[in-house]
Formats: sequence, structure tokens, C-alpha cells
Amino acid sequence: MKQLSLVSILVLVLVSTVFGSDLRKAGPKDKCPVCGMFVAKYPDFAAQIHFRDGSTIHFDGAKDLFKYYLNLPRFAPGRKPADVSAVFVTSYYDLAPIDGISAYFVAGSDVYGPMGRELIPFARETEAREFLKDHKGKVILRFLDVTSTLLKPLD
Amino acid sequence: MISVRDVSKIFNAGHPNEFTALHRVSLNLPLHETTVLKGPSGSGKTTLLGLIGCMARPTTGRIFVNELEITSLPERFLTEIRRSTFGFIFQQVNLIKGISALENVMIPAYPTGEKHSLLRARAMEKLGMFNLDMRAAARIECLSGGEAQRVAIARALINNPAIIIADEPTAHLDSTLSREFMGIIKELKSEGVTIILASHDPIVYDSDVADRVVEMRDGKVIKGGKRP
Amino acid sequence: MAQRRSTIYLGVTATLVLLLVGMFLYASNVVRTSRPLFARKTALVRQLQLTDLCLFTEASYTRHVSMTDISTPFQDSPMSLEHFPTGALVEPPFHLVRNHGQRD
Amino acid sequence: MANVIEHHRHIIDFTLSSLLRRKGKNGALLLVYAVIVFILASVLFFSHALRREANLALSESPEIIVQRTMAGRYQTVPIFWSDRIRTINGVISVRPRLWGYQYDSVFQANYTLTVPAEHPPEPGSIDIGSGISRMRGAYPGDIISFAGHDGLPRSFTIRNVIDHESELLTSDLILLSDKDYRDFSGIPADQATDLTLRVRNPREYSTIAEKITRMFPEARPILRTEILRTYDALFGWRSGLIIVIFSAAIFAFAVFAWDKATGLSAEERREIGILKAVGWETSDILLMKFWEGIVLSLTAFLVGTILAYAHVFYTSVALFAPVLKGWSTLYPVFRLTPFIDLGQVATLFFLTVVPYTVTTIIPSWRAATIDPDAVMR
Amino acid sequence: MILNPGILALFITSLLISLMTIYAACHGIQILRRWDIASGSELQLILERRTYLISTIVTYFLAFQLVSLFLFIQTADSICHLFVGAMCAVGTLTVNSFGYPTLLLKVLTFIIAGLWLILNYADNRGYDYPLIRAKYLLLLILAPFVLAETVVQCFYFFGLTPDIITSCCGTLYSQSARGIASEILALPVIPAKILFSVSMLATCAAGMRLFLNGKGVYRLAALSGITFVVSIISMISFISLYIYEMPSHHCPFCIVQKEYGYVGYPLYLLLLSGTVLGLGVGLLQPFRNKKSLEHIIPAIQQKCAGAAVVAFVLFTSIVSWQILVSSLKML
Repeated sequence: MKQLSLVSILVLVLVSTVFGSDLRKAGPKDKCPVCGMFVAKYPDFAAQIHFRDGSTIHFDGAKDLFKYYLNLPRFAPGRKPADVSAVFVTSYYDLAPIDGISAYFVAGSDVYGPMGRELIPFARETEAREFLKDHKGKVILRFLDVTSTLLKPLD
Repeated sequence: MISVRDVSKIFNAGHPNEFTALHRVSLNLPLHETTVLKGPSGSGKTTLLGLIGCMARPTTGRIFVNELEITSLPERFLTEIRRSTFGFIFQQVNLIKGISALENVMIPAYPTGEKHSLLRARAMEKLGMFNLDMRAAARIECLSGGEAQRVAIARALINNPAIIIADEPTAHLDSTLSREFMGIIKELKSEGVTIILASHDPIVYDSDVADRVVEMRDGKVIKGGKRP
Repeated sequence: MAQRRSTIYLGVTATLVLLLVGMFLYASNVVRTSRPLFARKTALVRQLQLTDLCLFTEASYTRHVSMTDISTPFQDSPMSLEHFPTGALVEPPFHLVRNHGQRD
Repeated sequence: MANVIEHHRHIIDFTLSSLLRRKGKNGALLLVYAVIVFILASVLFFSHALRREANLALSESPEIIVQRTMAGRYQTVPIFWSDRIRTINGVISVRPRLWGYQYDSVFQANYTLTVPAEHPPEPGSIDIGSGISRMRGAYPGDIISFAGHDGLPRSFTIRNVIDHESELLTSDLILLSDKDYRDFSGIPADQATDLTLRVRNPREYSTIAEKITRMFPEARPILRTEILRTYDALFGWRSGLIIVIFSAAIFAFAVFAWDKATGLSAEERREIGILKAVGWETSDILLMKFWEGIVLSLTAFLVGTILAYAHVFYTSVALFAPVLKGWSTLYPVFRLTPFIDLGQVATLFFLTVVPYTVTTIIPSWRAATIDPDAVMR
Repeated sequence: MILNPGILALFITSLLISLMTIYAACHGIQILRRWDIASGSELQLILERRTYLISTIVTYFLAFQLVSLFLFIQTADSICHLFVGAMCAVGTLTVNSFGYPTLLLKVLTFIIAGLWLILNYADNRGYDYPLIRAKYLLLLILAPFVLAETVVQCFYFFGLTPDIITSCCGTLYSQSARGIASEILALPVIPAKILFSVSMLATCAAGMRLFLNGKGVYRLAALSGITFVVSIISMISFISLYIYEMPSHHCPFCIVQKEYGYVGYPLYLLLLSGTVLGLGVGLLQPFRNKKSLEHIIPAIQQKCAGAAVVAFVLFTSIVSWQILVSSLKML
């Protein structure tokens, strides 16, 4: 299992560097496949997954992105983690899109997104640490640390 | 049949200025006849007319109009009966100034919510009965005394009442107009309308229109009955 | 035949109501079309780093309402039109009015 | 149903003719009423539009402004603060800002001198607001001189007059370069009037402000959200204040309305007596009085509101201008964007129609319960 | 206190309404004590005339109360940004502990006044004032609630202090972060949905039954009451979510805003009228045996039941339509 995830992270990193997928802005009609919200209304938490076939899925927060990613058979039957070409999340401090794979996520903080408790993304670890201190966060996670069990308490 | 049974009316009861306007009056007035209440002013004629015409309620006693007891009804039911059964002609013409003769005639029918065009046509017809259709648009102030009196009668007839109540109708009219008025009453009577008049004018109570003259004094009936 | 008074009245009232509704619609339309104007204004605010409207210029503390604090008002002029709610109720001290009132 | 409508229309017919019969009195009432609605509506529309204007236009002002206070008074801020503050996470940029006031004793006006963050005029030239341009008759190319902090006059060439459309924001501004301003005001090179911060995430404002005060206890951070909130409170309070003062007038009007409704003339009493005698019910008279109230109040309400709209948004509150101007000589010429909402109209309705209606309930009931046989006596 | 025009308007109105209610209640007490339909005395005549005054007052009261209910929400919403942490009317109402009680009392007095008018309507159709006692007892019940509403509303408004910078130095208020919860605790969605559908169906069925064959009066009344509560809960639990298209904004007030097409106004209006009509049917039932109302009450009940069903059905269809067009997906 552990090895599999190592492999998949390698694949992901490789893919995202090789293909260099660009950020695509969420249009007014783009909805989050997990909760059905319009993503464009909440740009501060927006996240997206790009697939290799060129399609982009928008989310209204990192939490929903993980729900989708960790349960691909349900949300996107026929797609595998390996089909993902890039992941973007919005970093908390500068509200700029950053690479999701290399981001640091703080869980359990007192900052709420449109879907309630959120995983708050950061580009740098120092930022994540400071945020954790300022906002009573509980734990700092990397992309592959996130599991369904970890997401449960956030709902 | 209008029957008045043992009716008293006391004003300002319990106060020093208590005043008994009617004292245990009983009276039967058949329909389709013309009755004249005769007596000096203050004898209680007007009060009795008011009670019969559902304008006020007696202090004691009962009044029946066509078997319906009207004494204990709340005001809104009394008004309903008053509007549909009675037409009133007052001592003063009591028309509303500033509006046209036509509107004055229509006023009693406003609360019924009848269609405006129908109502207007009927009002014109009633005015026509008295040759007033040319004056329909005239304001009340511009009418002569006789015209005003006839407009008032037209108003009393607008709801096609079964009973006409007239209180001293000739008090402010000269003899010619008074006779003219009695002529109109006669005509109405011939159409089967019940008429109750209160008057101390000989032109009225000596007229052959009156089937019955009831004499009153100090709130009591002293003489009454069928005219010989 | 002349119109019924109620017809005229209801007509006039309906017209006024329509006017009012029209006013609302027109206003919301103007608001919509003035978006570029506001875009220009906000760009200017950004460029000049402004914080306040230039509506009350008689004294410096009224000019930048948001930049004032509780101890500022009488710094400028005791006679100036007060900007804080209580100012409408409290008079400036008499000696200040006597000494400076004429000049400002 | 048709009956009910026709019933109402009959009663409206009669109400209108009885109102028309007393033209003078009812006309005066309608006029006073409409004027009251007009003034209240003007106040409400104006304060609301100004509030929205401020909120929208200032939505791009700096997110956080850091001032320095000493004994509760402002001091200039040392520029080295900005480097420390920049290290706080979430702060995108820190800029020293230079600005101040200049009193022009000739025109008795207060100018605001400020150094723009972007595209400042080159040294020796300035941009002026259209209010100043209008007042002094100064146009691009002209030369203006002011006395600086040391008493010596400095001359500037006018480069531009700021566009008229933003006058509500820029009427009294003089824009000049950093160098000129320091020379003019005497602010040392290592100091600034205050610091402006750009912060991307609004959720972080208070955390950052807290960190700044911890870093520099004499700092006074002002958040943009607080500025906007203050504007809201300010204009809300002002219109409330005017309404409170104005309530004396409303009260007087209510008394007037009461008097009009209670002081039934003998003529009116007779009329109601006649109506009841010929078959109108108490509730019909009440309905007539209700319509009388509606005709007056609704007409006054509609006319007053529509006129107030024209007053506020077409004449830019010409009638209130003297009050708003106060003693200032630099008053912006502006045209407000018509921000109005339903809540305001509802408020207006409550402030005008309800008190009027309530004062007329009891008097109309009194009138309606006149004895029907009164006309016979 | 915040000197906001909306607050002033509400303040003045509730003061006036209270004065009128006290006046009406005083006359009501006299009517209860001295009423004697058989008497032709002048006192009785005066009392009968007062009944006109009181019904006029209550009618106006109901109209004003309805508008003030919405103005209250509207005002609470428009001043929310004066309070740190308040995002909408919910935040403003929780600034102090008198916000929700005021709202509750406003709804309650509206319902009681509506019931009073139904009673009054029936009473006016009987020739011997059959419901006079019940009517004025109900008025005496209504009066304390109206007064309480005015007092609580006063406390609420006086307890509002805005967080503005002029009153202190900088960010002091923001730091203290009183943390007003903008969200209401909501029932889980699925049970709420089931509850809502069941109660709506049951109420409409009961209403139809009453309309068609005049049976099940108390059932309709009880169900209307339950449906009212259930609908409010559902509004918070899931209806509002579909309207906002936001799975975490459980706010029953924002739906009256322009952004949502003012859909809240028809919704609450229909719900309130349906409830008042449904409850009114039950209120009339005990008086069915009065001789003068024998034929009148069943007719009124039938009418009310029909109207209540129409109101509830319209309410439900607006809600379903909102759910259907909503882009929000929930289980």
C-alpha cells in the first residue's frame, strides 16, 4: 500500500512537471461535483484537478477535492489516480493558486470555508506552521497523508 | 304587519335629565296601508318612527316587522333591514351638499355593491318619475325647494323599499308643494307601498290618502284606528 | 359621461405606482450600467490609497473620518460642524469659542 | 367578489367627492404630508446612496493602515517598521504613505496633499482635484504656490486636473511627488505619515493587526472593513438623527391630523348622520374613513417619494447642500448613483403612513358611531 | 442603541401598536364585564359600537404587524455588518439575547391577531354576538404578548452597540472577536425532508377532507400547527440550502433578499396565512353549536380549510420548484 502511494506520488510529480498543466479559471457555471456549489462564488478556497484528457474538475475547497480524489470510482467511474495531470489549490495567505501535490495542508483550524471546516493549503511549511499556531490548527498534512478517515471529522 | 308591543324609550336613563320619549306604546300597522301619526311636537312621533325604521332600539318592548323581531338585533343587521325595507323622507330634505342630485339618489345603495351602471340607470329612472332627469347633474345647492324635496323622495325609493317612512315631510313646504307631495304619496300608495307619516299638518292627516290616523301625546297613543 | 371619480383616482394612483416601480427599475439599470464608472473609481482609490469621501472638507478631521480618533476633534476648530454623534449635543468650551470662534 | 369591488368603488367615489368638497383643508393636509414624506425620503435615499457609494468606491482602499500614536496623537511612522511588518505571513506588501493637509487662507479651504502610490507627478508639478480647479480657476499649465513648513513659498506647475467623475473622492486633492512632499512638509526621509498594507485574505486581517500591535505597541492598525463599517454607522446615525429631530414635525403633523379627524364640523356630522340614516352601516363609514386616509396618505407617500428621488439623484440634494457644506468652501459637485432598496421604502412607509393611520383610527370610529336617528331629531 | 431609520420606524410603530392594543384591551375588559345583549340600554349600545373600534384596531394591527415582521428581518439584515462576525440577520439577532424572542413574539402576535380576525368574522355573522366573550378573552390574551413584544424589542435595540473604529483605537473590537455564530444548528437533512413531506401531505389531506365533507376539524388545526413548526425547521434544515445553493448556510432570513428574488416573502406569507387559517378552523369548532352560527361556522370552516390547503400547496410547490431548479445536490 505504502509503496503504491509512493509510486503514485512519483507519477503525479512527474506528470505535473512534464505536462506542466496550466491553471484554468472556474467559469460561472462550473460546479463542485461533490456538493454542487458554484465554484466561482468562492475563489478564496477554489481547487481543481486536471486530467490527462484535458478535462478540469473544479472544487470549492481542498476538502471536496480530496473527497473526490479518494473516491474516484464513485465520482468519476473509469478514471484512475494516474489519470490526474495536475492539482491546484488556493494558498491561504496570498490566495494564489499553488501546486496541490507539494502543498502543506492544515486541518482542524478555526478558519472555515464555504463547506465548513476545511483543509487550508500553503505553499511553504513555515507558513503552515505559523498558521497552525495562529488559528488553533491541529495537524499539518501533505497531499498523500490525506485519507478518508482524516476527512471524516471535518464534516 | 308591523307590530309594536309595549315599547318604551327612555333617553339618558339614570341621569338627572332622564326623559321618557315613549311610554308603553302598542300598535299594529297593517302593510299596504297609509298611516299618519298625528300629534304636537314632543309627543313621541319621531321617536316611534325611528324605532320602527330600525334606526334605534327601544329601551323595553318589542317590535316585529313581518314577524321578524328587530328589537334585539345588532346594529349591522338593523342597518341591513333598514336599507332593504325602508325608505326615509325627513323633515329637512337632508341631502348632501356639494354633490349632484344623481349621486344623492344613489347614496343609499352604495353599500350593496350593486353594479354602477345598473344603479345609475335606476337612479335616473327614479328621478325621471319626478321629471328631474334634466337636473340630475345639478348640485343640490342649485335646486329649488320643490326639486330638492322630490330628489329626497327619489332617494327614499332607490332601494325599492316596501315601507316609506316620512317624518314631518311638509314642515318646510308651502301649501302648493305640500299638496304636490301628497299627490306623490298617493301614487306610491297605489303601487302598494306601505307608508307611515308623522305630521301635525292638516294637509297630511286630513288627506284622503291616510287610511289610519294615530293620535299621540306625551309619548302615549291616545287615539288610533281605522279611519271611519 | 364624465369618468367616475374612483376611476380617475385609481388611474392616478396606478400611474404613480408605475412611476415608482419604473423609478426602481431605472435606478437598478443605472446601477448596472455604472459598473465601469465604479471600476474607474476603485482603480483611482487604489492608485491614490484613499480612505474617505471628500464630502466634508471644512476641517481636516471631518475630511478623513476614518482616520480620526477620539481625541482629535477639537484640534482643528472648536466651531467646526461636529462629526460624531455626541458632538450634536456637547458644546465646545466657552473660552475656545470666545478666543477662536471669530477667526474660523 | 365583483360586489365587494363595486362596494369599495362606490365608497371611494363618495370619499373623493367629500374630500373635494373641502379642498382647502384637505389640500393643505396633503401638501404638508407630501412635504414630510419628501424630506424623510430625501434623507433616507441620500444617506443610503452615499453609504453604498462609499462602500463600493472604497472597497479598493488599503486593507490595513498602520498609524503611530504617541499620547493619543498621531506621529509619523519610521519607515523601518515596514520591513518588520512585511515579514508577517499574509502581508503582500507594505508601503509608506505620505499625505497631509494644507490650509489655504485666501480661499479658506482645506486641501489634502497626497503622494500617489503609482504614477506620481514628476517633481515640480502637481495634479489637482476638480474642486480646487473650479474654486481657484486653475487649469493645467498654471502655476500655484503654497507656503511650506518653513514658511517659504514653493511653486508647482499643474500637470492635470483629476477627472470630474470621481469628484466625490478627489475634489480637494493635490497630488505631488514624494520628493516635493518631503521638502514641502518637512517630513524626514526615514519617516512616513502612515503605512498601507495589502493583505489578500480578508480572514487574516485581524490576525495581522494583532501581530502588528504586538510588534509595535504604539501602532494603531485600522482595517478597511472597519472603515466601511464606520461609514455605514456614520450615515445611518446621521439619517437617524435627522429623523429624530424631524419627528417633532411628524408629531406636530400627527396632532394636526388628529385635530382634523376629531374636529368634525357640524356639516360633516350631519352628513354622516344622513348616510347612516339612509342605510350606511358603521363599517361603511369606517371604510369611507379608511379610504379617506388611504387617498391622503398613499398619494402623499407616492408623490413625496418620487419627488425625493428626483431631488436626490437629479439635483444632488440641492435643498440639503447648505447643511452638508457647513463652513467648507470646497464642496464637491457630484451626481449620486441611484442606489435604492425596498427596505428603505418600507421604512419610509412605517415612518409616515403608520403614525398617520393610527392617529385617525379613533377619530374615524367616533365619527362612524354617530346615531343614525340624529338627523331626525 | 443604533440610530438607524429602520430601527426608529420599528420602534415608533410598536409603541403606537402597543398604545392601541392597551386602549382596545381596556375597552375589551369593559365589554366582558358589562355586556348584556338583551338590554336596550345606552351602555349596551356604546359597548356594541366599541366592538367596531376594536375590530378596526386589530385589523390595522395585523396589517402593520405583518409588514413590521418583514421590516424587522430586513433591518436586522441591513445592519449586520456593524457587528464583527455577523454575516446576516442571524448574526444581528444573536448580538444580544433579546433578538430571537422579539422575532418569536412578532410571529406569535401575528398568528393570534389573525385568529382573532377569523373569530370576529364569524361573530359578525351571528345576529346575537355569539362569540363576544371568546373574542374578548382572546384579545386579553393577545395584549400581553403585544406589550411583551414592544418591551423585548426595546431591550433588543437598546442593547445593540455597533463596533466602529471611532469609538476606540483601531482594532480593539476585532481582536475581542465575540464570535457570533452565523449559523443555526440544523436538523439532519433526510429526517427533515421526510418530516416535511409527511406533515405537508397530512395537512393537505386533512384540509381537503374538511373541505369536502366537513370532517376532521381538530386534526386539521393540529396538523397546521405542526406543519408550521416543521416548515420552519425544514426551512433552516434544507430548504434554505437549496435556495442559496450553499450546503452550509442554514439561514431562514437571507431568502427575503434581492439576491434570491425575494422568494422569502411569498413563502413566509403563504406559510403564515396557511397556518392562521388552519388553526382558525379549530378555534371555531367549539362554537359550532351556538344557534345563531349553526350554518355559518361550517361554511366559514370550509372556506378556511380550502384557503389553507391552497396556501400550503402553493408553499410546497414554490419550495419544490426551488429545490428542482437548484444546482445544489444533496442526498
